[in-house]
Amino acid sequence: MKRIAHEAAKAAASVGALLIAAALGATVWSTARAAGAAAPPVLQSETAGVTPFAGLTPHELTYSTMDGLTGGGIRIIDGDTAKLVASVYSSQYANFAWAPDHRTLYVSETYWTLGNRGTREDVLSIYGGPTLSNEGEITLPGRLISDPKTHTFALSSDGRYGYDYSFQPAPAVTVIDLHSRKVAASVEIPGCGLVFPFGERGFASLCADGSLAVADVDAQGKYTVRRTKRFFDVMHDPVMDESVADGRSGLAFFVTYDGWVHPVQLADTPRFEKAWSLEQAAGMSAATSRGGQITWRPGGQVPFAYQRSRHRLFALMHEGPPWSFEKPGSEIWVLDARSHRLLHRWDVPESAYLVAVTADAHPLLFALSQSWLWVMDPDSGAVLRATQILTPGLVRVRGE
Amino acid sequence: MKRIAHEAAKAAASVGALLIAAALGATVWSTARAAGAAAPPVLQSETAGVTPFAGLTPHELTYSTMDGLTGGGIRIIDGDTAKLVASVYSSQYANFAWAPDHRTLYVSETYWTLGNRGTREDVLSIYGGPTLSNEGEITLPGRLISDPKTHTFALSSDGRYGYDYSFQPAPAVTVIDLHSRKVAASVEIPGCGLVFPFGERGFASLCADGSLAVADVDAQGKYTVRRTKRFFDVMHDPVMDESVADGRSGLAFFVTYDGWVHPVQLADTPRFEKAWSLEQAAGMSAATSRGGQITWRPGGQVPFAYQRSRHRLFALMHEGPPWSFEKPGSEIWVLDARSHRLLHRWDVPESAYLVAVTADAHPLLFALSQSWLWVMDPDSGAVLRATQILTPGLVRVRGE
Amino acid sequence: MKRLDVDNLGERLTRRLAGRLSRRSALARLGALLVAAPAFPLLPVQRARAADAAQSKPKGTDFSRAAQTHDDKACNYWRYCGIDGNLCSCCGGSMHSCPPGSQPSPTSWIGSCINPDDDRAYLIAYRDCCGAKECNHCSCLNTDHAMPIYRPQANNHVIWCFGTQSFEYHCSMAVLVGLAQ
Amino acid sequence: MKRLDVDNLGERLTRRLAGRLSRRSALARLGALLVAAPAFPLLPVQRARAADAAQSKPKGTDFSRAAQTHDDKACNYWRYCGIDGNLCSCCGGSMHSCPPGSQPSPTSWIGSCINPDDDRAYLIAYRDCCGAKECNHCSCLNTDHAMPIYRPQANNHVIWCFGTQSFEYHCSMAVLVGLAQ
Repeated sequence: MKRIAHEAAKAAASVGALLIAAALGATVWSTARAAGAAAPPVLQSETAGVTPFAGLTPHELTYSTMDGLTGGGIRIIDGDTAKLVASVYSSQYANFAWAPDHRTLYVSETYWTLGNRGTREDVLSIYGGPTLSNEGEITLPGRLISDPKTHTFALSSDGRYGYDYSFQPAPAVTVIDLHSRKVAASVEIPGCGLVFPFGERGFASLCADGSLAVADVDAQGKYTVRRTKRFFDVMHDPVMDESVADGRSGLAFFVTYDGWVHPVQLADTPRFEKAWSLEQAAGMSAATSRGGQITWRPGGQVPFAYQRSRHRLFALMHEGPPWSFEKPGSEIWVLDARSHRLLHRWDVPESAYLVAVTADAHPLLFALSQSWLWVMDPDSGAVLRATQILTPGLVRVRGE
Repeated sequence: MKRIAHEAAKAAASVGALLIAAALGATVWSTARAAGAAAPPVLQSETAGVTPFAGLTPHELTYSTMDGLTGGGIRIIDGDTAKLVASVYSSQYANFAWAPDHRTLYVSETYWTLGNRGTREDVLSIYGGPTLSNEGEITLPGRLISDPKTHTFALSSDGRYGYDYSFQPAPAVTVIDLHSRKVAASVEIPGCGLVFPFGERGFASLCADGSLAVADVDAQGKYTVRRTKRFFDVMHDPVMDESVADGRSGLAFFVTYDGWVHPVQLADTPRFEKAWSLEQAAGMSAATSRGGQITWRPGGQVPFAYQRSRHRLFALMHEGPPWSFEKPGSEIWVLDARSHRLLHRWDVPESAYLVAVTADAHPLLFALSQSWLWVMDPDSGAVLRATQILTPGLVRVRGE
Repeated sequence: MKRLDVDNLGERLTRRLAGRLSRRSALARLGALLVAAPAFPLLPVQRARAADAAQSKPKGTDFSRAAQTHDDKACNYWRYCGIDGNLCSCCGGSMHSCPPGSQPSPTSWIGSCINPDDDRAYLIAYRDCCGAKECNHCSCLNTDHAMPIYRPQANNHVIWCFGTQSFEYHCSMAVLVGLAQ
Repeated sequence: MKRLDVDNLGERLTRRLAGRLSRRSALARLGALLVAAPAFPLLPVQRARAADAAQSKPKGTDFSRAAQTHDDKACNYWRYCGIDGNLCSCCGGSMHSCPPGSQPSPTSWIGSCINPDDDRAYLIAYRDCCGAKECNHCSCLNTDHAMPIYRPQANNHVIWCFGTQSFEYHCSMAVLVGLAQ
């Protein structure tokens, strides 16, 4: 009787679920019948509402689902319980960022009036309020539509401006005034792409010739774009789109396919520091793209995370040949970004495509594979908990 | 060295794929180097185009993907090769039907201008031409949005009219003139739902009191709706939404949760034939919804298929208690719909949620699980071939 | 069988919850104040469905014999006898609270389930939370007394997002309405 | 290294295919007549990308050493050295023909791959078919000489559906453009 077996399995599963629920302090509903007592009281009727959202907590991770089949969507998972906390709708190929209040979520996204056709609408959607509900949209002049890229959308560190990278296919950065909810400027960045905000209103972009474009604005709101020197060799060892930048301090780490870290202090006149090698930091020879060398290399979808307070750079690393910069990491390397030393090499349970670290005093490390989120201790490498996820696109944690 | 092992696995997989490709007559590209001959000629440049679509063939299956995460879409698979032939975009919660020319596909679907919000638009989208491309939309006054249900959309057998069930939440049937591409009428069917076309312009609907609503139209295009007698007990043993109806002959088989088949000849005055039991046809006692009886019962998502030429009814059957009418089938029962006899009981490799049978002289039987399509011989039960699919919603084959 | 007095349902639903309900309920009350209070019953179809649910006394189903009252994140929790979809309890909400980012629909279908702790049958409103993409956690398909779609008042395949800003299905709640008998 | 004369590419692409190509090519030619002929190269960015591809001589990559020339439904088919996405050959199309229900984009990025049969490097246009939902068959991620997105002419993460009715990505073709050297 398959049915009986099935029921038994279900019962066993529910016992397991109960134990987990109890362990995590989840509310357990029970109208336990007192032995030998009077009939239990009739359960009372309930009203339906929405669980309040008090803002992203320091240990919560926000991720967007990968495009294509799942068609977008943004989810918040509590790193302390590995449970889903909230979900926000988005189009596919969306990007998103939290305001400094940790309560307002901006989503850069694109719709067509008839799904895949009709009139195109590029918008910056605003979610917030007590239940993280939609609070309207700001119409954008255009957007890049691509696989997920962290640096296609960012806010100024004070949360006053949004910067959205557009490619139509002419490259530009749309500057959005989030107070007035209006597009403030559309800044052309010919030959460049992506956006890394710095200071109050400035931003930089990476350029196809190996330089940076630096945009600054005058008192009238007019942007001027200048190019820096070339600081990397784009044809032989380009810096990755998914480099890391700390918007607060303006410190960026542009990391190349071969694992060279270019620290750049973003400013009107950027300060380029000497590049150092992830592999040399581990006592190995530097990686090269020549001769098919198999060595440890950075790779994945979001392969780097930076913890400002302790100057630590986390990198997803794999053993592979040149041009393997999208292979997921079998290890997370923990590096001191000041001393250029490798501190730890942590194994991940399953090759990871994305990595993130929280910014608080008791940080959590997140490693994301195609279908699992692993919550880890950044200091011991221990896997604290895990949950199944939809294929992730981008990740954001609360900045402090 | 994991990399090497991975490459070896890939190579082995490609050899397998090659054998399959060759067996199926797929084009094999090769510029085989003649031993000891001159240098091979330089490969010539190519143009890009679209593979023509000459119409749905008798052995092709069209299925929509289940809603929610995959977000809709319609796919055509060739039953003779188990390969994907074509894909058509759709919204989630769409229904679709082929015109009698087997070349024009109508998709009943709903969009919002901003994905999940904005202005709602209910449309009948038209796909056709030499490459199955979009040929425009007819705006509808409303639609039911629900999990997939076969009988929410159908064409008249001559392909002149489309019938779309609407629930807003008042129930109505929208009649669409497909020649003029205009909505011809919106017919209210209070207390009833779904649509089963018959004759030139008539349709029937199932009603919540156990009767049928029959709609007929006068020369001025005005519809009149009448109720028949109650022919089933809706509270204790309702007929399933996913009963089968042959639009050409107007013969419907309304099947109840307990497996009672009510044959009805749809017409202005429907002819109700005596109900027979699937379980009695197999020599068992009739199923009942009382007392928690465990017996063979019909169930699944699209649990029935009818082959008009041989009067055969195919039913997905499982062993289960009352109210298990959505459990998938572990067997396909093949029944003679005239003699009410069970002809065969075929095992399926994996419990099946949907079943379909082609209408040609050498029919194929399709069984669909959550992630597999099994192509079977309806006369021997043999599994001929299989392919992985996205979770299926609805299925349609070519009517003959 | 005594037919339910559906006209009292609205009043019962607007009553304050009893004090013994948990902290989570307090949150839910707060949530209810933040969105429009659930207008229930609003539609004629909802009266019909409550009557349906009370009529079909859910004695002795396969589900009810295996149901438990401890874990609202498992498909066999007693209230879920007729639920089809993702449990909001697994999506950041509860049995009567939508996860942040979604909204409760004022419409729903109504089933009745037996609580094994007191052997009473209760009316349960299966109310969808709408607006966010499908949650995809704790997907359950229980069909006790679920009716076909041509009897929508007791059907769990309709996307019950009428009256909200969005028809995007996220998850399903199982809100306790009252005694069925 | 000789730089490619990109101005001749358009002419080359409009030339008839050599007679020895297969029956499938005949279908593709028909398909090409039915849709607008692929206007190539149209954009300044495309000239730049062809120049890029010719410059980055694809010698001795891990991919090229393991590539084969028999099976265009496998990720290690020689032309796919820089493809990211679903192979149109597995979706009802071919390496240069979109499946029915989708349209070829007139824009693309260009890579160069070595054909192991003649050891020559060819320019390959990775052209997306757009309009239908993602095909989800034969998903490949090969990154030989793929550049970051700030160098879009050689980037496979951009959805290359500019110039078609729809930006919905369905699958990717690997159209042979000509010799890279």
